[in-house]
Amino acid sequence: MPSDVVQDVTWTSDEMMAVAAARELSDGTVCFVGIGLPSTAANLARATHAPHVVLIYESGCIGAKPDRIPPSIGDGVLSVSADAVVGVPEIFAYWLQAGRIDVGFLGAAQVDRWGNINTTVVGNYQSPAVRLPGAGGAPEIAASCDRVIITLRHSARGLVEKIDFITSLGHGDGSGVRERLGLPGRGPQAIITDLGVLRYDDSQHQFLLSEVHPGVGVDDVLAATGWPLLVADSLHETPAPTTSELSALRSFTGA
Amino acid sequence: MPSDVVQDVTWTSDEMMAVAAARELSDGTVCFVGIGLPSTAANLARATHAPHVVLIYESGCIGAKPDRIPPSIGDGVLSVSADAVVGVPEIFAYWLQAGRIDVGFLGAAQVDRWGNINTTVVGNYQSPAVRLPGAGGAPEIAASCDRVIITLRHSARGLVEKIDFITSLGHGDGSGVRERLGLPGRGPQAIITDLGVLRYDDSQHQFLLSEVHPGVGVDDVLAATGWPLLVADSLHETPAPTTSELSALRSFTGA
Amino acid sequence: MTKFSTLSEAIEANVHDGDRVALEGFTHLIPFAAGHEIIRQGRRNLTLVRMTPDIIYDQLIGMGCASKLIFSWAGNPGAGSLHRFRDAVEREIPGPLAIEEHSHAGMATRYAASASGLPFGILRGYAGTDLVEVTDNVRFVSCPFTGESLAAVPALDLDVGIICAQQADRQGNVMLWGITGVQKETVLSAKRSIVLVEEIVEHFVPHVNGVVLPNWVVGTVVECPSGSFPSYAQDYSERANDFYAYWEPISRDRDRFLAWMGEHVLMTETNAGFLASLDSHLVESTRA
Amino acid sequence: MTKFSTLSEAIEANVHDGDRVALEGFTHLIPFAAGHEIIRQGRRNLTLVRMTPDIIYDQLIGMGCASKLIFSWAGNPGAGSLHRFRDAVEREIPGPLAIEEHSHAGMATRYAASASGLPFGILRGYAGTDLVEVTDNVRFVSCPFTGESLAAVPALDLDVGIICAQQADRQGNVMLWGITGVQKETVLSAKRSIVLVEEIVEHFVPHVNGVVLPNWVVGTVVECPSGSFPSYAQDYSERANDFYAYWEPISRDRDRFLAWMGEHVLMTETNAGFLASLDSHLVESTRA
Repeated sequence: MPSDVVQDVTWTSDEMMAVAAARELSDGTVCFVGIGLPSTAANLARATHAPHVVLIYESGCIGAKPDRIPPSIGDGVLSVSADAVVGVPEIFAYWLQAGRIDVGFLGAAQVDRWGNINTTVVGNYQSPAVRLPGAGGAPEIAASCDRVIITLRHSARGLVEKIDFITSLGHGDGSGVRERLGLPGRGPQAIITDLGVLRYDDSQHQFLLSEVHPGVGVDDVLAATGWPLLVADSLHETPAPTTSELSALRSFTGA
Repeated sequence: MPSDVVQDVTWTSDEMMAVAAARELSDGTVCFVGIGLPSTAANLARATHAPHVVLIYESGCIGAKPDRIPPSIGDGVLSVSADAVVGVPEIFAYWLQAGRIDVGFLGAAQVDRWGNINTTVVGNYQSPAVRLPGAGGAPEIAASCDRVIITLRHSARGLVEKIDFITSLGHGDGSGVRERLGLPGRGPQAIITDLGVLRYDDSQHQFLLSEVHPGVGVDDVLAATGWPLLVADSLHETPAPTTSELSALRSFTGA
Repeated sequence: MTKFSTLSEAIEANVHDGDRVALEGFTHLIPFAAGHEIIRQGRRNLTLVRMTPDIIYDQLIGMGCASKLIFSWAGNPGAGSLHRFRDAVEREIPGPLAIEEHSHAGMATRYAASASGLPFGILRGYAGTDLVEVTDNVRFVSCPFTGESLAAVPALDLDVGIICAQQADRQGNVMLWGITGVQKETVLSAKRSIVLVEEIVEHFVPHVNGVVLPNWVVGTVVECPSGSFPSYAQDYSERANDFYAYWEPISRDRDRFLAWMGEHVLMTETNAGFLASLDSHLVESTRA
Repeated sequence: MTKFSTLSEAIEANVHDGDRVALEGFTHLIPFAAGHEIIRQGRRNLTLVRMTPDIIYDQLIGMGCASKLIFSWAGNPGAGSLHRFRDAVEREIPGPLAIEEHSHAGMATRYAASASGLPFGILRGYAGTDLVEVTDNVRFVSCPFTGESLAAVPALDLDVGIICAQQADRQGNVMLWGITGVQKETVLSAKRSIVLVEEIVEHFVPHVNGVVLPNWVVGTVVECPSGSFPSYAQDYSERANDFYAYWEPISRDRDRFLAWMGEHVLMTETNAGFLASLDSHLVESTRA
């Protein structure tokens, strides 16, 4: 896909993560976007290889075309540039729940090998060690988008053996819980971190290490993962960011 | 109420009916309006004694201020003059069902002494003698508006002992069915015809003849009613249309 | 993504015998031209869906296209009965017509449920009416919090949803405004959709009360000026109120109806041809 | 019919100790000034409701106004945690805060149910999540047609709904546009409502994506320019993004928080006073 790879340009691991996330979106993909890395990645895709990617923000903006990365999901640049602005009840009912969205990006404080996500609490729910923001749109994004891409920085505190609270269901315990519950979407398909990319393997029923970013060793990834991470047969190195990807990304972020 | 009554002006019984219906609306009343006589009556009220009556059309027009009687409930003059235009699902859910409407006007092919309405069939449902248009918005207007005013021309075919089909529930058989069903509105309170006005009597649990229009005898009304109509103690003659009522009405209808 | 095509191609490709089809429109933006084309192409056994079936449904029923009607109010607004509909229900002419009827609130709830991808919707409605007795598609559920009984109606999933709108742009996005009824829900409830537009524009000028349907939920767009005649498209045309009165005696007499349909629909090939076949007084002065 | 009043009169008359109150706004049009006035008037034991409680809810919680929070996402968007909220949940400072949490879709469904006068709403949601375990207000119902299990959530009936809007007219009608979130539902779900507007105009110029609330569903209108600062009112102001970052260290330290609230909220009497008390770089360049 990227043709103008130049290895002598330096980039940060966060930039690599954003570029890897952007590459998941093919042109025309309809994408439910949260703020932060997902918004950056989706806008990067739109600025590079996927000019017709459709960005949907939970604030009700459909087909937003921001000329800068919005600092919030309700930024004025989103509503002004959108094809349509609808109320929040409608965006969740007519657009997300009805199964019209191809890709949902979700962040995570904790994620497990089945892509179940915790953004609610660290520790016990009733007396938490750390109270996190909570669910937001994530439970239904995880249920109803055709596929989900999870992004977070790689650490054994984030990619854990067992999450403290299931805010958003991934693949449960890998035994087909999505099918039993009749969830419309296929669930998390990729976990993109600053070290590599994990992909869900339907036969092994868990996420496998599928790509390592340039300069990252497989052992680095395994050490930063809180469960015994399996490595895919197809493991390969992520192509480095291209100059056009980096310049587009940096034009957004002001870096 | 009417002060400038002049008996030497002639008017039709349909005009008397429209005027009587208009007088049911006090200023500021929020009114769900169907096409035909209800629309005429509500606009007449707005043009005379109730300038702030709020007209809501099931097409989604809230606060419509038409300068002529619209020939349909979805006329362009309604949307252009409205305070707000909303979708049809919203007008029924957020506005009617939520109990925000004071008065609903309903027509009827058949009505009984309890104000139950048939607009579906004459005869048997499966093989009808006359197939009528059906329910439209009426069942929920009858359930949810604070009060309902029924308008129809007076005949023993229309005001019947037993209606062939309950399209919209009035007071059932007078035994408190509205309360048992938990309906939010008080149900039909007046039946306005070209001969007089019937009002629902809570102690006698049925409609009583309450007003006769000028020139109409009580016997005329009883003969044109398909059930043994009781006469209210307070029976009186409807004040004749005033010149201002008639001129406003005729300016709408082009008569 | 939106396809652009002619009206005849759009109907040919999307509307099949036996389909469940809605040509929606709440007085405004009623897709008459699409109904005429369905008649020309001789579709049969359609389940027709509409809150307010009016003249175009009278025509479809009278011409034998439909075997079932799902609706809440069937009439010629302001003018009288739909005589072809009545002949079908009262006397099985030209054949039996199964009916499933609801209230407007129930139909709107059904469209909204389908647009939301839910199997059913709830409303406070139907209670104490005989409508409940004549269909299996009104049931009651209890609120799991208060115990209150509420009506439940199934989602109104469509094979084909057909609407009119004022404009499409060259990317196939659609915009409509004015009274928007259940037009959005009709497209979102349908497997396949056809939108007849007054014109195709380079770029939209955003419009008060405008509803935009993005091209990735729109099936086929047909440029078809006055495709809603005798209904109207706000800012493009006025409603041809005379036509509704004119229709009453035609509809009343089946032979006259068949002759009229032959002359004005079957013998014409396009909406422009249909409009040209009418007495000019019916058409003139309806363009805004 | 709408009353017009000052902000302090509106809060005094409408917000009582123990009420269930929503100050809604989805990034856009957040009624900060109303929250400040509630703090000034020392309300206690409020049940605060909001999809996205942010800085103003952090302030209300930190100042001890709330005993319960019903919400779906509590954070300082783009900047970090709500530390006063966290201190209340993690350490009962300044007192215990009961929480009831949902997903956005669930909260939106609850608002829509209440605006619709229904006791509950349904959605395809919550399935397989632990949210179901920690509240009694998510239950499941079976579709009476298909048997599918769907989540049910109760209507979010409010004592008081508070929003910002761009304009009211002299008749007390309200108009807002841009991102409209659940603003309409907040007013329609509430027994009493307060709308803070940027200005009162003679007549509305109808606006693309405009939502109009007629005066007969609006409680009290307060003219309060920049009442949404540091949030924004489209076409009147820009979001003060710096303020959200500026808040993070203030919120983190309870003493610093209390000093800031004293200086900028308790010691000021109006929203204009509040704005004037801030460093000018936080306020300037936010007027559009």
